[in-house]
Amino acid sequence: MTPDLAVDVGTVRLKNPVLTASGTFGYGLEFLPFLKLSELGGIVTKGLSPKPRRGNPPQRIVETPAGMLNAIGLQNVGVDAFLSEKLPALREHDTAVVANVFGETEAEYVEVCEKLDGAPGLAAIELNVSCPNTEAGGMIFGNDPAALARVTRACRRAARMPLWVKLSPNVTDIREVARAAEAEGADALSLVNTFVGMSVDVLKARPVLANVSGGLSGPAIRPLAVWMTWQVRRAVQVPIIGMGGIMTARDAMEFILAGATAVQVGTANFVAPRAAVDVAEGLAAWLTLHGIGSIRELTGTLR
Amino acid sequence: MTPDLAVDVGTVRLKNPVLTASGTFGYGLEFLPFLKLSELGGIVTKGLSPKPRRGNPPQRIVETPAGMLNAIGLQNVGVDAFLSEKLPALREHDTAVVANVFGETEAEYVEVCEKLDGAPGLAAIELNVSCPNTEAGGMIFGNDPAALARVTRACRRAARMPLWVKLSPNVTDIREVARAAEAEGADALSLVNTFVGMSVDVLKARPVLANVSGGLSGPAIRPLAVWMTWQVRRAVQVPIIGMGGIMTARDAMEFILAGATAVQVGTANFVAPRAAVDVAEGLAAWLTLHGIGSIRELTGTLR
Amino acid sequence: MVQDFATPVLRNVDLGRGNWLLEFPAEGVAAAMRPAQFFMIGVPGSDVLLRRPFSVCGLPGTFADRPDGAVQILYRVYGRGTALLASLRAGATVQVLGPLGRGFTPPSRPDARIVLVAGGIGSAPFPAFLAELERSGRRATMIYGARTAGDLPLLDWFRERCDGVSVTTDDGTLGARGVVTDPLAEMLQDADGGRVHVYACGPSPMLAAVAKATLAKGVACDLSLEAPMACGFGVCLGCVVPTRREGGAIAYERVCVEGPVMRAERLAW
Amino acid sequence: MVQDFATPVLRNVDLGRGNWLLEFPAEGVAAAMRPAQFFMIGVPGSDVLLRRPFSVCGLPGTFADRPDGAVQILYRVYGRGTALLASLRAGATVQVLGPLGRGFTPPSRPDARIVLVAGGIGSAPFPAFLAELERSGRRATMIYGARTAGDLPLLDWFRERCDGVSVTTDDGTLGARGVVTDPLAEMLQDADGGRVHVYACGPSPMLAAVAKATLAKGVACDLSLEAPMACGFGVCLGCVVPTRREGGAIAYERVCVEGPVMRAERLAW
Ligand SMILES: Cc1cc2nc3c(=O)[nH]c(=O)nc-3n(C[C@H](O)[C@H](O)[C@H](O)COP(=O)(O)OP(=O)(O)OC[C@H]3O[C@@H](n4cnc5c(N)ncnc54)[C@H](O)[C@@H]3O)c2cc1C
Ligand SMILES: Cc1cc2nc3c(=O)[nH]c(=O)nc-3n(C[C@H](O)[C@H](O)[C@H](O)COP(=O)(O)OP(=O)(O)OC[C@H]3O[C@@H](n4cnc5c(N)ncnc54)[C@H](O)[C@@H]3O)c2cc1C
Ligand SMILES: Cc1cc2nc3c(=O)[nH]c(=O)nc-3n(C[C@H](O)[C@H](O)[C@H](O)COP(=O)(O)O)c2cc1C
Ligand SMILES: Cc1cc2nc3c(=O)[nH]c(=O)nc-3n(C[C@H](O)[C@H](O)[C@H](O)COP(=O)(O)O)c2cc1C
Ligand code: FES
Ligand code: FES
Repeated sequence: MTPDLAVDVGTVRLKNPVLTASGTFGYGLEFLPFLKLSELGGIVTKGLSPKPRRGNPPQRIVETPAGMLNAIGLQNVGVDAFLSEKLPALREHDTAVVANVFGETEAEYVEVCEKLDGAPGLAAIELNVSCPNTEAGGMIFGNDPAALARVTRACRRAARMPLWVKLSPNVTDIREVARAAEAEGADALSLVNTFVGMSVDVLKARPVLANVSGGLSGPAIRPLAVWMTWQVRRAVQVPIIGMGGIMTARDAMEFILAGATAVQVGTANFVAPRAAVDVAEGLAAWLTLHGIGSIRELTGTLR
Repeated sequence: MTPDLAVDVGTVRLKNPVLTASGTFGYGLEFLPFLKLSELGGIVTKGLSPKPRRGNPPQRIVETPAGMLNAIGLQNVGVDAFLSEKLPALREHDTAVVANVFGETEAEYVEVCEKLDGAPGLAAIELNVSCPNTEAGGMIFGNDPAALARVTRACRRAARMPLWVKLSPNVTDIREVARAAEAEGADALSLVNTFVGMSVDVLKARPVLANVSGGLSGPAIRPLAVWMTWQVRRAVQVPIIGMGGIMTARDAMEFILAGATAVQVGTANFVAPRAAVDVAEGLAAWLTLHGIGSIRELTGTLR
Repeated sequence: MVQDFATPVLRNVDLGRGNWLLEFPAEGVAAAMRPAQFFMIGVPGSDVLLRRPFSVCGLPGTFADRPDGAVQILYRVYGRGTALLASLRAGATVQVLGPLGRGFTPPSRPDARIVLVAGGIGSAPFPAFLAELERSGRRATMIYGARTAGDLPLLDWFRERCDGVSVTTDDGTLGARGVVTDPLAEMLQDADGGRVHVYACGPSPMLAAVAKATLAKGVACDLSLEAPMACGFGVCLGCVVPTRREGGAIAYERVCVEGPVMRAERLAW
Repeated sequence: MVQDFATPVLRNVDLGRGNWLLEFPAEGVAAAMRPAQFFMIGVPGSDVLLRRPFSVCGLPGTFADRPDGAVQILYRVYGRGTALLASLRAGATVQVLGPLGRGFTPPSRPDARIVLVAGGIGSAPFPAFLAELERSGRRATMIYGARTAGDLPLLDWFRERCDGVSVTTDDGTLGARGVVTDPLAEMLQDADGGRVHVYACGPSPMLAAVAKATLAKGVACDLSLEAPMACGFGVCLGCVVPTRREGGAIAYERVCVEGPVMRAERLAW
């Protein structure tokens, strides 16, 4: 008996619970030398903005203990090029395509959501709310429950298709922002985005990254992300997509047991291009080994 | 010329900027087989409470990528035994002794501070405010600027000796709590305490730690701690004692350049009992190599 | 006293089924070390941050023909840290802290009947202990259990040196099908309880069962305990076990300092 | 095409002063690989998370007597990742992704005068390139600079294969005291600019100076660039350099995909 890996993130059925995380998988097509996209539950695109963005000046990345900092600055082709160039090619592949969306104002979020809504071959929209709101003094949308509620509400109105909200972990109590997003109609919550950090070039007495700070990802943050998953699980009803430092199926199991319906693999894609497929296959092997029929029997079973 | 490592944390002069972090150095005496306490700028004791505490049931610790989670539960001998048994022995050693203090209520903090205030051989009191306030529904003192202000004010009244406040990093904006502590008379700010995390035993579908969550320390958190040091540096005037994942002199330099007057070495003491001395010696070697007369010339010089 | 030293791996022998014997020079500390004391061992530059605790298995003289000043640990691949150890070849460097903790002490009664109870890799501290007993002309009986026949490292070595080794396996592939407390119960039945001294090492459930069996008969019993450890020298408070204080109050004591060897009656399991 | 494979280290040769030559089998990819293309190389189980980029230095046939299907990288110990590489012995396993990026292409003009400019370890991609040129009967001149005499790995090898190697060192311990752009400027002065084709690899400030010198003379110049990389295959957007678009707008292009070899005039330094 082949184990049943399918999961339902709200109305979005995934053939397995493993997606690739935004910003770590390009637009998906770059991975064709290494894997079939159909081996994945889904892919999440690089964050899309109304217009193409060139991103931050280099140095943009630096390795840290069991992790990395990035300050890519959301370089992307823009929503129009995504719809005209990338999505048609992705449609050829049997996987769920999720568009990650960001803006510097509420209006920008809405603009991108409206353009994406209902696009053939798109399974869901994921809002990246870890962006500074340029209209509100640069405050991060996702770090304030009220601001998060407003942008979620606006996007909910703009898009009828499944809407996932991706939470920032840089908050005192992630349950507050989770509840705010749920109350405004998010169909699922993705967590977590990167933690703000900084690395210093001690020889030059300068920040390593041109942007000074960057987002920490990778195994280093896994214990923090698992804890937030477990906290949010008990605070909301909507499905959770867990992520943060998943390198192996065992790591993914931590999130699934803690309450994540699906997971995303991010930094691991850089370390090993087949990492996400290996995680999915590892979950299948785990089910077989333990004689469990469906991964859904495990979701949230942590005691 | 031997380089000058001395620093002043407010009125507290340290012979070098390296202290050992609370909870990672016992009461200091356990390290005598490995080092002379006089080789250290100072030591910070395990957190002291009004009465001895037996702490949490095991399993209390677990390794995570480039870090560890701990849920010791603040097991300690109590302030009275510290004053009668530990401090007299520590007094024999030429190093700054800092007493780390915690309570479950404001009154407990005050009680411990009053007992410690002016104790001969004690250089400063450090408030650990990462504790749940049992009178306020378990909310963490240090995660709320108003609660932090109240407990700082009360301890400031209770103790005339130097008062350091050790900040929790589990907040949306650490500058807010930093300013609150400064406004209420903290002489210095120590940052950061551990990040809340969790590890799952996937075979048993149980949290690894009996306490479910624990505090993440070690190299994994260094980029986050350096960023917070840099942020707080520009928000307050009082000296900063930086920590989080310092394993080497190079790591310490990140904090010093970002604005820390002194640093604390924590988890590294477990990995190598002489780690803190090695950091201090490494800083001396660094100054010599670069022909810098005093470490104070480097503090906060990050551009 | 306790030292922190870098030392080369002399040999790392695969004993099969995930059991390994690692040998390294430890001149400075070997002479002062007691059986069931332990080392914290780390591999610099690896992705394993904390050192891992391992009982000393062989001290100078324990195993014939081994170089002077070298010691051995017997270990089983369990997780990341032990898998890393198993990947080391001769010449690799390990960072070693030790000797740590309180080891076994031979019974003070000269006529004591010594019974060693080992569960799987829990046999690790017994070679050095047997060698020490032998030197003072004492003998021991052994009960050695495991899940299956392959999980009994050094069995032949023990058979040569003990007054009989009772083997038990969960699956009956060697010795009696069952657990170590079966032969132990038999032994204790006939024996003069006051003369018997049990030394046990193995997984915690086994130790708890051994403790129960010996306490019921008033038999002296020393357990070598396991616990996850961060420091190994008493400062992290991570390795505690619940113990009973006089008056019955529960305390948490450190396996790395107050143990790893503790008297069965002290534990509040 | 690009493959991700685990492979044993065949040799790891210490060339002195922190320069090393690492050899490993790469049967599946060596044939398709171009000089100045690169590998991402990692060491599983180490505390270095991300792989590090290294140009292919030797392809089959580059170095005499090396086994068929083996390739070499020439590297300098710089930080944690390269120190880790240097600690590997023959038999250790490395994880290799490649071939990656766009390599050198010989000049299309058959009468082109080829000038290689290398700064220190930046000489790494030139052996394979020289071997390829040799096979089509072409020769090259080399300018090879470094801080000091010891930092010129494979200098003798280059001397045997080039029409002259001009050496410069910052401290004058070998060749002319100065930097590579000194002899380059001289060469370009007399030369027919349209015939010269410069290939340069080295630290970014050197590449910028070479770009400036060649652009001023209208000389064709290909630079093999460096940048910190996380993925090496175009998805992290971490390795970008500023380039000039038609119309003058600045864009950020990926060194790992659009490079590492880029035409000097494209860069907006
Ligand atoms: C004093 C002492 C002496 C020891 N002597 C030996 C010996 O001689 N030979 C030998 O093979 N082993 C010995 N052990 C056990 C050995 O230390 C562990 O097997 C080892 O630390 C496991 O490390 P790992 O990295 O392989 O597994 P990890 O990846 O650290 O552990 C995997 C899982 O097991 C849990 N875990 C880790 N260690 C323990 C533990 N000790 N008890 C319960 N759960 C744990 C972890 O929380 C984790 O979930 C001894 C332990 C102690 C305390
Ligand atoms: C396409 C390409 C080909 C290369 N080929 C070779 C080669 O053949 N031989 C060789 O020796 N080296 C080569 N390099 C450089 C090599 O990849 C770096 O020296 C190596 O990644 C350093 O890793 P590390 O872990 O030792 O240093 P790290 O510890 O990663 O770096 C130490 C410091 O240097 C910075 N840093 C790291 N890498 C770079 C970089 N590439 N540029 C600028 N700063 C950096 C880091 O931010 C950090 O502050 C190549 C680089 C690229 C991009
Ligand atoms: C280089 C890089 C770029 C990223 N870009 C985005 C992005 O555009 N939008 C977004 O929502 N998250 C982005 N992320 C965050 C990841 O999607 C993910 O939330 C985070 O990296 C944690 O997962 P990981 O530890 O598995 O990498 C990026 C992460 C990295 C490392
Ligand atoms: C086992 C352990 C126990 C700790 N106990 C305390 C404590 O009692 N009081 C306190 O303020 N901080 C305590 N800390 C936090 C450390 O003092 C320090 O803030 C933190 O570990 C980050 O530094 P590091 O990464 O160098 O360990 C403890 C940390 C560890 C690992
Ligand atoms: S292992 Fe740290 S106190 Fe025992
Ligand atoms: S290294 Fe990732 S895009 Fe170039």
